[in-house]
Amino acid sequence: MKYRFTYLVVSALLLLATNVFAAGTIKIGALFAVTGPAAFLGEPERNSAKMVVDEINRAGGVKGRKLELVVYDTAGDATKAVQLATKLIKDDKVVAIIGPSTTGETMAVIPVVEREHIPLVSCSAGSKITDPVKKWVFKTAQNDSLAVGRIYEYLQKSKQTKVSILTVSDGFGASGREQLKSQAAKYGITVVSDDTYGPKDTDMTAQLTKIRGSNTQAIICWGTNPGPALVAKNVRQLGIKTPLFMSHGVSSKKFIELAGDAAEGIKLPSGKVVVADILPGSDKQKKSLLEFVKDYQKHYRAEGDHFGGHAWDAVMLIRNAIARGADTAPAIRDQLERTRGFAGIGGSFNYSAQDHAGLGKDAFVLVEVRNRDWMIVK
Amino acid sequence: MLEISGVTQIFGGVTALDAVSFSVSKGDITGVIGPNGAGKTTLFNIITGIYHQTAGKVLLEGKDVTGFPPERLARLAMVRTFQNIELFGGMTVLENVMVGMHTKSSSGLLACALKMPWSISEERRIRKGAMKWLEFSGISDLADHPAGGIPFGKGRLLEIARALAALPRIILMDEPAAGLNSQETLGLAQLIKRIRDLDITVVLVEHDMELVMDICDRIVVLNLGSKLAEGTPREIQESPEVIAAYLGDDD
Amino acid sequence: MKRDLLLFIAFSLLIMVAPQFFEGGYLMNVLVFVGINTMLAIALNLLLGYAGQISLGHAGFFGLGAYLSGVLTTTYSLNPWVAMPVAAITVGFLAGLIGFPILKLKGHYLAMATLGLGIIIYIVFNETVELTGGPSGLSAIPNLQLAGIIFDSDVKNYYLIWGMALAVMLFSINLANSRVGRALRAVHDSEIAAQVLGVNARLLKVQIFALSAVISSLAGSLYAHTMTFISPTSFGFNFSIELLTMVVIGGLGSIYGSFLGAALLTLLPEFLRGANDYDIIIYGGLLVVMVMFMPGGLVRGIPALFRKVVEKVGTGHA
Amino acid sequence: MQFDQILQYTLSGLSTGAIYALIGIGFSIIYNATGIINFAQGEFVMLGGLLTLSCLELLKLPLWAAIPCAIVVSAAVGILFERLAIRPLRQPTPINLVIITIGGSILIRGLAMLLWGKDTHAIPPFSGDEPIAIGGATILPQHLWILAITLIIIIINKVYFYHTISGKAMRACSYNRRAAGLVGIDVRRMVLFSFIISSAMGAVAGIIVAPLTMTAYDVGVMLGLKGFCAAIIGGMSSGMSTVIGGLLLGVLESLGAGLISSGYKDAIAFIILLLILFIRPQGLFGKADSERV
Repeated sequence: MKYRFTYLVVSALLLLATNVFAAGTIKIGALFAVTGPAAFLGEPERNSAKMVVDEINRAGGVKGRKLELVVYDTAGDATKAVQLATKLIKDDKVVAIIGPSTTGETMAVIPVVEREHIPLVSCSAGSKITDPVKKWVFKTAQNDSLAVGRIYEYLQKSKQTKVSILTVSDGFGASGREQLKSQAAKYGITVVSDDTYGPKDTDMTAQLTKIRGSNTQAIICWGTNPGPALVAKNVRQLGIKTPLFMSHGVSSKKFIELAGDAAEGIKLPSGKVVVADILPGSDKQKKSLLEFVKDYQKHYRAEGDHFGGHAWDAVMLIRNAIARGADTAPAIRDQLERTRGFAGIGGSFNYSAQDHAGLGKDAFVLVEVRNRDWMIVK
Repeated sequence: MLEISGVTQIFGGVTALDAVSFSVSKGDITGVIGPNGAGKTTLFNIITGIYHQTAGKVLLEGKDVTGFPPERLARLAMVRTFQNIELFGGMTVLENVMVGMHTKSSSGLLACALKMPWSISEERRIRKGAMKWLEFSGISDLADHPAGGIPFGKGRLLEIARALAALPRIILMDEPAAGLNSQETLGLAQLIKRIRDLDITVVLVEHDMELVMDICDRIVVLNLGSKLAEGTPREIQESPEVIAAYLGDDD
Repeated sequence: MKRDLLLFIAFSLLIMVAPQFFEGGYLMNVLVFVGINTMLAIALNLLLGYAGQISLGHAGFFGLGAYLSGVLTTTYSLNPWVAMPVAAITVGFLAGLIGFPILKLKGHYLAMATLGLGIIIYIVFNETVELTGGPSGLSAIPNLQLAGIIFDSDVKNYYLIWGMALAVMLFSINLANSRVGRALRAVHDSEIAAQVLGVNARLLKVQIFALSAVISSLAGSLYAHTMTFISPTSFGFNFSIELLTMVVIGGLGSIYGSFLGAALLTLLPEFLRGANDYDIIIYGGLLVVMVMFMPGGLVRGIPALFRKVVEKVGTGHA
Repeated sequence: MQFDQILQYTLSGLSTGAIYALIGIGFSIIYNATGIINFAQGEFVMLGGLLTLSCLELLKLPLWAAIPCAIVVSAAVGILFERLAIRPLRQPTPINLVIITIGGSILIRGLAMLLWGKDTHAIPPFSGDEPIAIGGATILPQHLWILAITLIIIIINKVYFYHTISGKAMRACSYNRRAAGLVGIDVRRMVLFSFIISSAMGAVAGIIVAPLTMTAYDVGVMLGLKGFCAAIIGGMSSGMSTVIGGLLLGVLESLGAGLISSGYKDAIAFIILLLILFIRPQGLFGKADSERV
């Protein structure tokens, strides 16, 4: 007990200390699922956010003021996310919040920021976060609908009309499944079979056997590692020749590493970060992308992925808002809404009063795995 | 009062009780004796609804109660005590006896939790009644002690007080003197007689022959699952079969 | 009896004035969750600590309450005050129904069966997408309203939830010290002796199982209306384990222990904020250490420890 | 419905079921020797896979050496677990045992997360990954490995329990611990043995399945629970009934996912668990036993 008391005193002192130093700095909060089932999102996001804030401060801050990033781990839990959002607002007195990592957590946090009038730049993908538009809520992750659109567009072009979908039963998969089903008609596509698998499942041959028995022309799997890698392996095992599509949820080297040879030939919509080096020089994002990849490699000796990119974008968007003269929560919100043509990692952002997602279809490219690397599908 | 007819119990091929029949008359103290493994405790477990016999019937006050669960038998005013006393160790001595009044009270879960007026007055009545039985057994000074920490001999008395609180018409005691010293056994004998004076029928399984011969009105002798003899203490002491099978055995 | 009442009044006063010290701060928000978790821990404790029956599926009942309230008030636009009892009664009824077969099981088997039940409920939340919104969750659940006050801030919710939690506490304290509570504890200590005294152990266990589910469901409803957003992840196996930890750490069979356990486990992450990745280890370690060295929980272990220290100091001086 | 689809469901189910069976037998061995349901059983499955990975990548051992190494280390963790958590327990009531094994499993999982991180890791298959066609269905060489190794383990088990002194002693403990103690069997030693055997078996299950399913610090939870379901169906036997229970569970899951609904696949296992516990708590093939009800 005495121990805890000492701990309390020490942490209270530390808190005081940081407050003293914080004079003149601008505090930004961040909520990421650094542990738990969504750690594959939260970890690169935290890393990227910290990295870019360090870079900004090293370059002298924004308008002479340093940024301070307060990061909390939500473990992917909506309850914790709400508590921590409150903590950021009430105790840390941040002027804006980045994150959370998953759509579920973001939806849970929205009522808090709307009530407390703090701008939130979410790093999660669910379309319903900004549809309908909420005054204080923005997002950097590309909408699922854009990713689905990329795949369907390609299928339409190659005159394929029957698809089977296999989605993971978590927030990411559910949102993808909804979009896959609702957008199909628009592209003249019918969903001939609709299956799910659990995030911890280890064998999807049952679902795939069922799909093999249908007259499908393409299989679309919507999930995040490791499930899709298993699906790829199972598809290979079952000798299924139908083209396999995945979501942007697996557009990282990790997926190729896990699926091995089974990844060859798989196509998926991806943020441009994985193909930054082979983008045409005319691409507006190329500069940001290369810079991000280089920095990430330098800081963490790992490949930066587009999840980290969402956090990078979020910090940069807020930084730019501050650079345009905003240093209070309402001002930052107003300036965010005026963002035009910011070429970030996720795409080119154009926010407006009617659009807090800010990205167009060009945010995604369709890539294919060839020789254990990504190729752009023309 | 209690009638056992043709009770047979077979455990996986082994016959523990073989067509045992006898009856207990109202107001008597009846002893069931027999060497180890005679099936005395099994018989008790059948009578009180803990085991279900393979064959045979149990009649309580003329009513067929074969296969009734223990809680139903308690409502028919039959209670028992156990060989290795089964106290509610996490509760106080008084609370133990208060549980004994379960069948004599009726407040339901909600009434209790919401402290309805009738449940408050009932609670008062339970407490008073329980105290009375503690005094009857001579352990009222321990009322607020945790039951888990009292000496074994007192535990016996507590178990009896708890059973009496249910206001039984018949009480079955499984080796009430086991583990008691001679002083405590004497006290127990007095207590059992006082119980009979309350017009409660007593059936007991016991190894202490002195005690059995002293207090019992009738005795039933079991051996290897069958009834060997039945009669007054004097008759039993003189029965040649019993002497051969049991008393000769220096137990 | 008198002492119990005084203790409760003192505790209630403490709870009611507490907000004066950290008005508006983030701690208020955490304390709201301490209130909800206290209700849940008490619910589980009635079953585990008093009746001696384990459940590893209580997050399921908590979730059922939350989802029933959530769905009834959003899709069917029912008044939250109506939805809450409807949810509680439904959950109680379901628990009663499943209680009969499930409580026939003992010890480890009961643990596994309730665990399975919890997981099945969780899967249903995930899969009935049309009704529950599936893994993406259910949003826009209305706040509770009373006499023109909308319970939408931490301070208001604090009073609302602690009002309920204190009511549940008083209810449980009364119950524990009553005819039914004694019968329960009797079943825990010696089921056979209790039965012989006329306690219908099976029925009693089912009743408590249902009551425990009802309280969990109420906590779930309050959670839904406070958070205004729910998703299945909050009601998974892990949360069932967390509840179990609260009850064990606080002390089995002690209502205030449940409060202590809930408070400690809800506040602990705040102290461990710096040790992000390590908290799972601290968590598991705490469970192991408590069972090994303080099987009676904090509520008994701390006084015992205190006595020991006093004795040591005493003999040291002599 | 085509025949080759059913065949494929069944074959997939059998290989998953073999893993459930191995884990289930691990549960049963400890349960029979000690009366404990070891909730940490699944963690040994995780340890098996991840330790093999470390032996391969860090120690650069060849596969044939990495596997026994991983099994030995897992068994050592099993010993530690028994020594540090189970044996010193002062009040070994069922509830305390449930809680302490749950606590232990969280602890082991947490330590694994620190050691190996949160990523999923792939392990190479034992012998290639060219699909093999059987009728209209296809399986991988690894599936054959799984079935063969499961079979071998079951045979070793049988030999151990029926033809060695310590195996017989362990069986004696499972019938009656007190009596076994009275005839001079060191019961505590047997308890320790049971932990060693079942943790090693869990590790084997984890190792042979990892090339198919990949592995991560948290794979043990679900696999452990499924293994328990298998053991329950088999009536907590440490022999053939649990194997059949596991295979049955695997096939039913696979058929359920293919024919009924893939979303409710996991629910199927637990509904079977509840039904068995409600209707036949002695297991599908067992004789009545008053212990469970």
